[in-house]
Amino acid sequence: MSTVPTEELDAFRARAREWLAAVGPPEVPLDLDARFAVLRRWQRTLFDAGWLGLSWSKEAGGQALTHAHQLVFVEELVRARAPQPIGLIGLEVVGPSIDRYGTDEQRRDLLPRMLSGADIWCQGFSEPEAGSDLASLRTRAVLHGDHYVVTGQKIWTSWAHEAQWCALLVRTDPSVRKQAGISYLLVDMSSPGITTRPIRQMTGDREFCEVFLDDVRVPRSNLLGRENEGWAITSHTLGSERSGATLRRRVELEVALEDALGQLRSGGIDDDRVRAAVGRSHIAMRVLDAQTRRTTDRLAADTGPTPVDSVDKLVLNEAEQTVLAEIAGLLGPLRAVPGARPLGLRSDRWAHEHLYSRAASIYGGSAQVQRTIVAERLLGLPRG
Amino acid sequence: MSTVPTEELDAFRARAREWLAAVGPPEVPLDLDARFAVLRRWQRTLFDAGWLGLSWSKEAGGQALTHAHQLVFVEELVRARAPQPIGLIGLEVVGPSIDRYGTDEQRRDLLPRMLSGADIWCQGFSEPEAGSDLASLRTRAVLHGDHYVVTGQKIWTSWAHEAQWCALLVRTDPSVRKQAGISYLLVDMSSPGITTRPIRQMTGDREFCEVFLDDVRVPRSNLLGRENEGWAITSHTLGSERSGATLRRRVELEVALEDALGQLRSGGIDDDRVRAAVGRSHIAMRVLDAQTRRTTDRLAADTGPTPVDSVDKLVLNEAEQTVLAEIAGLLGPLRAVPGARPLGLRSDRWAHEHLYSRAASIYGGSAQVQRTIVAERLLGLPRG
Amino acid sequence: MADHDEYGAAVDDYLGRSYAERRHELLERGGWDPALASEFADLGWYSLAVPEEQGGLGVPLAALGPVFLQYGRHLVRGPMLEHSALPALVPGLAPATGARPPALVDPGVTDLWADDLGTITRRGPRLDGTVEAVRFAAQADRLVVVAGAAVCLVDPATRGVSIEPLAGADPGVEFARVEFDDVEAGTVLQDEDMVVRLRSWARLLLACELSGLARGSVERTVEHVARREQFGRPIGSFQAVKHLVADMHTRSTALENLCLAALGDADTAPPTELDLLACTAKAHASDVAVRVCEDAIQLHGGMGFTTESDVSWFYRRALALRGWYGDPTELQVRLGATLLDRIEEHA
Amino acid sequence: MADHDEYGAAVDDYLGRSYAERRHELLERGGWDPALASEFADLGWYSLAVPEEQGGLGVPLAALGPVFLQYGRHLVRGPMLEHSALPALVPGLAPATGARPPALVDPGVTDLWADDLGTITRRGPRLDGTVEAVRFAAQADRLVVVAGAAVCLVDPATRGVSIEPLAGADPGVEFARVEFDDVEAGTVLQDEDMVVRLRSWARLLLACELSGLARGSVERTVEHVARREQFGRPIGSFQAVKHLVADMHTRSTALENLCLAALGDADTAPPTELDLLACTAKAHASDVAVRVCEDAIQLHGGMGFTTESDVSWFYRRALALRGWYGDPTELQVRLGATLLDRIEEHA
Repeated sequence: MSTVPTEELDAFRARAREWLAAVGPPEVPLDLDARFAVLRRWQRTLFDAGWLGLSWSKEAGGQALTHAHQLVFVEELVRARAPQPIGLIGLEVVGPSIDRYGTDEQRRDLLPRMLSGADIWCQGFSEPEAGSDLASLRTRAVLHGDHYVVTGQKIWTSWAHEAQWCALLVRTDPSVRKQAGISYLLVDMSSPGITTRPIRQMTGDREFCEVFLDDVRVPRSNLLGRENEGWAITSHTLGSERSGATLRRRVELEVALEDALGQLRSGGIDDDRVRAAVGRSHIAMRVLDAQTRRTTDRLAADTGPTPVDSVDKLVLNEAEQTVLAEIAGLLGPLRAVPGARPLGLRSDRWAHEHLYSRAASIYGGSAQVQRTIVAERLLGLPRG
Repeated sequence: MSTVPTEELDAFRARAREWLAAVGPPEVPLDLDARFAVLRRWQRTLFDAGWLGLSWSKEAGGQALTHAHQLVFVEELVRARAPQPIGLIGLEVVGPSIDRYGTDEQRRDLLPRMLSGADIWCQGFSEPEAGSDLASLRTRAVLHGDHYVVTGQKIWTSWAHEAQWCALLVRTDPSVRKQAGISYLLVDMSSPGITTRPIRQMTGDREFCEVFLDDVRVPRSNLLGRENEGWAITSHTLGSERSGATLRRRVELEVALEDALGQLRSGGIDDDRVRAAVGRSHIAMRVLDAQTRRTTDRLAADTGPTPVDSVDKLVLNEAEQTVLAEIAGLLGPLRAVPGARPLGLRSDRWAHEHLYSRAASIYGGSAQVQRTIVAERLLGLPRG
Repeated sequence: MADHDEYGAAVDDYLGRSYAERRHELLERGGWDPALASEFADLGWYSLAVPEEQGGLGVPLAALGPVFLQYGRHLVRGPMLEHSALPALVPGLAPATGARPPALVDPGVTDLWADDLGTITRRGPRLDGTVEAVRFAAQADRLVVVAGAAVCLVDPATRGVSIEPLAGADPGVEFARVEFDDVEAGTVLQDEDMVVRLRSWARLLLACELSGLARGSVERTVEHVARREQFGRPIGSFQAVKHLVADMHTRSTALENLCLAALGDADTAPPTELDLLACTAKAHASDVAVRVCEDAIQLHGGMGFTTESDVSWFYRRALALRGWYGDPTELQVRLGATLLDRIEEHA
Repeated sequence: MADHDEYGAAVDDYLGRSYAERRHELLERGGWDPALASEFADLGWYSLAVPEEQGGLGVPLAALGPVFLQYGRHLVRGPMLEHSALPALVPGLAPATGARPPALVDPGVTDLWADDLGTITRRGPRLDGTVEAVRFAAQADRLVVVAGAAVCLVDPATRGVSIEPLAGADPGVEFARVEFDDVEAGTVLQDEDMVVRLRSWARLLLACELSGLARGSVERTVEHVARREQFGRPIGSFQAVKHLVADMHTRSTALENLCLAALGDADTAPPTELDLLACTAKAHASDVAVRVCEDAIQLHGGMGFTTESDVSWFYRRALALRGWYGDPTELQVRLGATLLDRIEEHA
C-alpha cells in the first residue's frame, strides 16, 4: 500500500467524493424487497461508473488498481452516508477467493456478472450444528458422473432468497479428519432442490436465511479449487471477509459517532454524563482506528490469515459494542419510543444500531473462539 | 435464629453497645509486634467481660447463647470501630471444628485457652503447590508409635510466627484418592522442627507466613477426628470460616461506607460523579446485605456447607471490590499521597482498603473455583 | 416474604401451563390484547393488592413482587403494572371492570430526560401540558395524572384530553402521547407521599419484572448450553462457558434477593426510605437484567439473535424497561445525592 | 514510529541485562536514587529528545514513547519524565548536569481535585501559592512552574520557596509539597501553547509507561499460567484462564497501538488536537493498565498479592499513575466537552 503515492490516492479520493456528491446516494427503503431492488440498482450505478472491483483484474471486470484505492472508496461511500452495493458478499468475500483459486473459465464467467450485480452471491458456510465448529459441517456432496449431488442444510446465509449463486461448503470425504474432507462448490441457486427460509433477527431485519438442499445437482466444473481441499479456500475467504469487514465497519462507526455528536449538539445538552459517554465513545473509536492501521499494513503486505486477526476481531467487537452502547445509553426511557428524539438523538436509529452491535461478538467467529485462538496460537498456552 | 425473641436480642445489643462505649476500644498500632500485643490484651478484655464464645458451650469456656447473639456482638464490635480479637482464626475457624469433632479432652484442654487468648491458633491448610487444589496437599505425616512425624511446607498461615497452636492438614495415606488420605492434626507450634517466615503483602501487611515443618513430632492424641477422615472436618472448618467471615465483612463494609460518606460530607463536594460513585457503592452494599440475610438463615438452620456458599462468596467479592474501588476511585491523583485528604477522604485508609479488597477474589477459594462449583454443582453443567 | 410466595407460585403454574406456547405469537402482536387482559382479570391477578372493601384480596403490595418476577420470567405482556398497582395505591380508583387498564400519566419517569418527556402543570382543578410517552394511555379508561405534589384522576374522554398512540419498541407495552389542554381533573388528591409511593412501587415492581427477565434468560441459557454441542461436546462443558453461566446465575440470584429484601422492607418504610429502597432495586435490576440478557444471547450464538429464541425477547424487554422510572446512572446520582445530603444517623 | 523503535530496543536490552535483578531492592527503597539517575544520565537516556544545540540527540519527542513503554515494562523508578521531557519541551531549561532532575510544579494535574491540589498565582515576575503534590520537587535543582498561561523557571533555593517532602504511595516516585510565598521567578515564558504541550506530553508519556506496565503484567501472567500447576495440569490449560489471558493480551496490545498512533500524530498536531490525542491515550491507558494488572494478580493467586511478585508492583504503580494528569473519568468528561463544543468539521 505504501507503493501508491499519497497524491494519487488523494486525487482518487477527491474524484470519488465529487462523484458521490453529484450522483446523490439513494434512499434505502425499510421494506426488504424494495430495499433489495434499490441496492441492486445502486450496485449497477457504481459498476457503470467504474467504482467496483477497484483492485480486481481487468479480465474479472475490475479496474486493476490497488487495495488502497478500494479502501479509500469504501471510506468515501460510508462518509457520503451512501449504502453499500447489495452484492457485498460476492464483492468482498467470495469474489477474491474465485479470483485466486478459480479456473480461467470460472473467473471469466462469474466475476464480471458478480461485479455488475447481474448475479448476487450468497455464502453457504454455517450449519445449524456447525457454527463455531465450522469444520464439523455435514452437508454432503457425492459425485455421480460429472455432477455432485448435494444434500444438507445451511444457516445465516444472507440474501439467500434473492441470490443467483451460492458459495457452498460441502463434505466430499466423510472418512478423513474433518477439515480434510471439505470442498468448495459454486452453486446456481435456481437448481432444483434448493429452498430458503428467511429468519427474523431481533433488529427486525430478515436478510439471513436457512437454506435447505435436497439432492441438488451441481456440475463438477463448479468445484472451486480441488476436491477435499476447500478448507484452505475457506480460510482465505474468511480472512478476506474479516479484514474487509473490519476496515469498513471502522468507517461506519466513525460516521455513526459523528452523526450522534451532531444530533447531541443540536439537542444542546449540558450534562457531564453525556460528556463522559461521548468521551468514552471517542476513546473506543481511537482504539479501533489505531488497531486498524495495523490491519491495513497487514492487508497491504498480504500476510494472509494469522492469529493476530483474532486480536483485531476482539478489538473491533469491543469498540463497536462500546460506542453503540454508550450512544444508546443516552436514549434513556425514550429508547422504547422509536419516534422520540431524546437529547436530540434519533431513538429508532440508535436502538437498532445498538441491537445490531450485539451480533458483533457472535458472527464471523464468536468472541469465545477468538480468545481461544489468541491464547493458544499467539500466546502459546497449552491446549486444554 | 428465629427462636431467639427479638426483644432479647435488642436488649443484648444495647448491653453490648453500652459496654463497648464504656470500655473504649484500643488504638491499633501499625507496628506488627505491638499490634499483636494490643489485640491479644483486647481479646482478654473481651473474654473477661463474657463477650467471647457466645455460642459455645459452658465447658468450652463459652456463654451457651446462640449464633444470633454472636452475630449481634460482631456487628456492634465493628460499629464501635473496635478491632477484632487477635485469635479470630481460633474463635471462628478452628474452634467450632474442635468443638464438633474433638474428644472431651481436646475440648476441655484447648478451647477455654483459645477463647481467652492464652493460646493463639493458626491454620496450616494451603501449600505452595496446593492452593485452589487444596486436596493435592503433600505435607506428610507418618505414624511412629504414638507420634506422627510431620514434614512439609504450608503457606498463607496468618500469625504463624506468633501462634501457640496450628490446625494442620497432613497426608497420612498417599495411596488413596487425594481427599481420602488427609488427616487433621492439632500441632503445638513450639515443637522442634517448625520454622516460620512472614510474607509481605502489597498492602504492606505481614501477618501471613510460610511454615516449614521438618520431622515435627505430634502426639497421636492430637489427631482431630479419625485418621484419613480430615477432609470432612476441613469442609466444616472452611464452611464456618466462610459464613462467619461473610457476615463480619458485610458489617465492616457497611461501616467503611458510612465512614467514607462522613468524610465526603465534610469535604463538601458538589459533583455528579461523586454522587454516582456513592450511589453505586450503596447499591453494592444493599445487594450484599440482601444476600447475607440468606446466609444468616442458613447459619441458623445449620444446613452445613452447600454450593450456595459459592454464590455468597462471589456476591461478597463483587460487593467488596465495587464499594472499595468506587471510594478509592475518588482519591484521584492524590491516591499516591497517603497524607492527603482528597474530597475529604483519607487517602491512606482508602488506598489500603482498596488494595486489600483485591484479595477477596483469591483467598478462601478463588473466584474461578467458586464459578466452577456454581456451574457444576448448582446448575448441573457437565464436568469438562 | 415467604408467606407471599404462594401467589408467585400460582401465577408461575398457570403461565407455565397456558401461556408458554402462545408467548411468541402474542408478543409479535404488540403489548395490548383485551382478551388476554380479561383472562388475567378473571384469574384475579389484578385484584391481589386491591383493598378488600373494593373487592380485592387486600394482600400487601409487597406480595406483588414475586408475581411480577413471574411476569418477567414468562415474558408476560400487557398493562400488568397499571392493572395491579394503581387501584391498590390510589384511593378512589376502583379496580377495572373490564379489560381496559388505568394509565399513569407521569412526567416524573426520569430526571435527565425530563425536557424530552414533558411536563404537566395544574392550576386548581385544571391541567395543562404534555407527556410524550405514557404506557397504555390509548387503552386506558382512567388516567392517573401526577401534577407536582398532586395526583389527579381524569376520564380520558374529558374535553381537552388528546391521546395519540405511538409506535413502541417494548414488545410488552403500548405507548401513547398524552396532551392536556385546560383539562378539568375529576378528583384531585393533594398528597406528596402518594406521589412518592406511586413512583416507588412502580420502580419496585419493574425491578421484580426485570429480575424475572434475568432469571428466565439464565434458565434458557443453562438448558441451551447443556444441550447444544460443538467440537463434539456440550458447550456447557467448556470452562469459559461455565464461568459465564455461573456469573449470570450469581448476579440474577443476588438481584432476586435484593428485590425480595426491598419488598420486605418497603411495606412499612417512610417515604424517604421507600424511595431509597426503590431506586436501589430499580437501578441494580436494570443493570443486571441487561447484562445477563447480553450474556444469554452471546451463549446462544446466532440463534439467540433471532426472534425465534426467547432470549432475544428477554433482552428487548429488559432494554425497554431499563430506562423506565430511572435509568441506572440517573438513579445512582439520585441515590448518592440523597445519601450525601443526609445528616449522619449513626453514632 | 518504526524508525524510533531502536531507542526502545536499546533501553529494553540494557534493562533486561542490568536492572531486572536489582528491581525489587530498588523499588523497596522508594523513587529516588542519585546513583541510578546518574547511571541513566550516563547512558544518554535523558538527552534523547533534547535539542542538538543543547547537547542532546534531537530526536522527536515521539521517540520517547517506546522508551517509556520499556520503563513501564521493566518497572523503572525515578524522575524519567522530568529528566527526559522537561528539557526537551522548555526552551532555556538546560539538560541536567548531575543526577538531580528538574520538577514540574503544575496545579493543572487534575480538574475534579483542583481544590485539593492547590493553585499558583502570578503577578508580574512574582509567584504565590501552593501545590500539594509535586513529583521529585525535593530532589530537583530547577522548578518548572505553570502559572496560568505562563511557564516560569524557578531556582528552588530562591527566597520564599519551601519544599516539604511527603510520604508517597507510588513505588517509583517521590512527592513533595511546594509553597511559594512572593517568589521571584527567574524566567517567565508567556506561552499558552507551551502549557498545553507540557501537559500533553506528560499525558502521552505516562500513557506509554502505563502501557508498559500492562505489557509487563501480561508477560508475567503468560509465564506464570504456563508453569503453575493445579489439579494436575498447568492452569493455563484451563479455558477460563486462557480467555482471561487472551483478553489481557488483546487490551494491552490495543493500548500499545493507541499510544503509538497518538505519538505518530502528536509531533505535528496543533494544540487542540494534541490535547485530544493525549487525553485519549492517558484515559485509556489508565483504565486498561489497572484492569490488566488486576487480572494478573487474580491469575497469580495469593503470590500475586505479595511484594515478592512483580505483578503487585505493576499494579501499585498503575494505581498511582492512574490519576496523575487526569484520571479516566475526568478525562472522558473533558474529551466529551471538547468534542461537543466543536463545530462539526465533516461535510
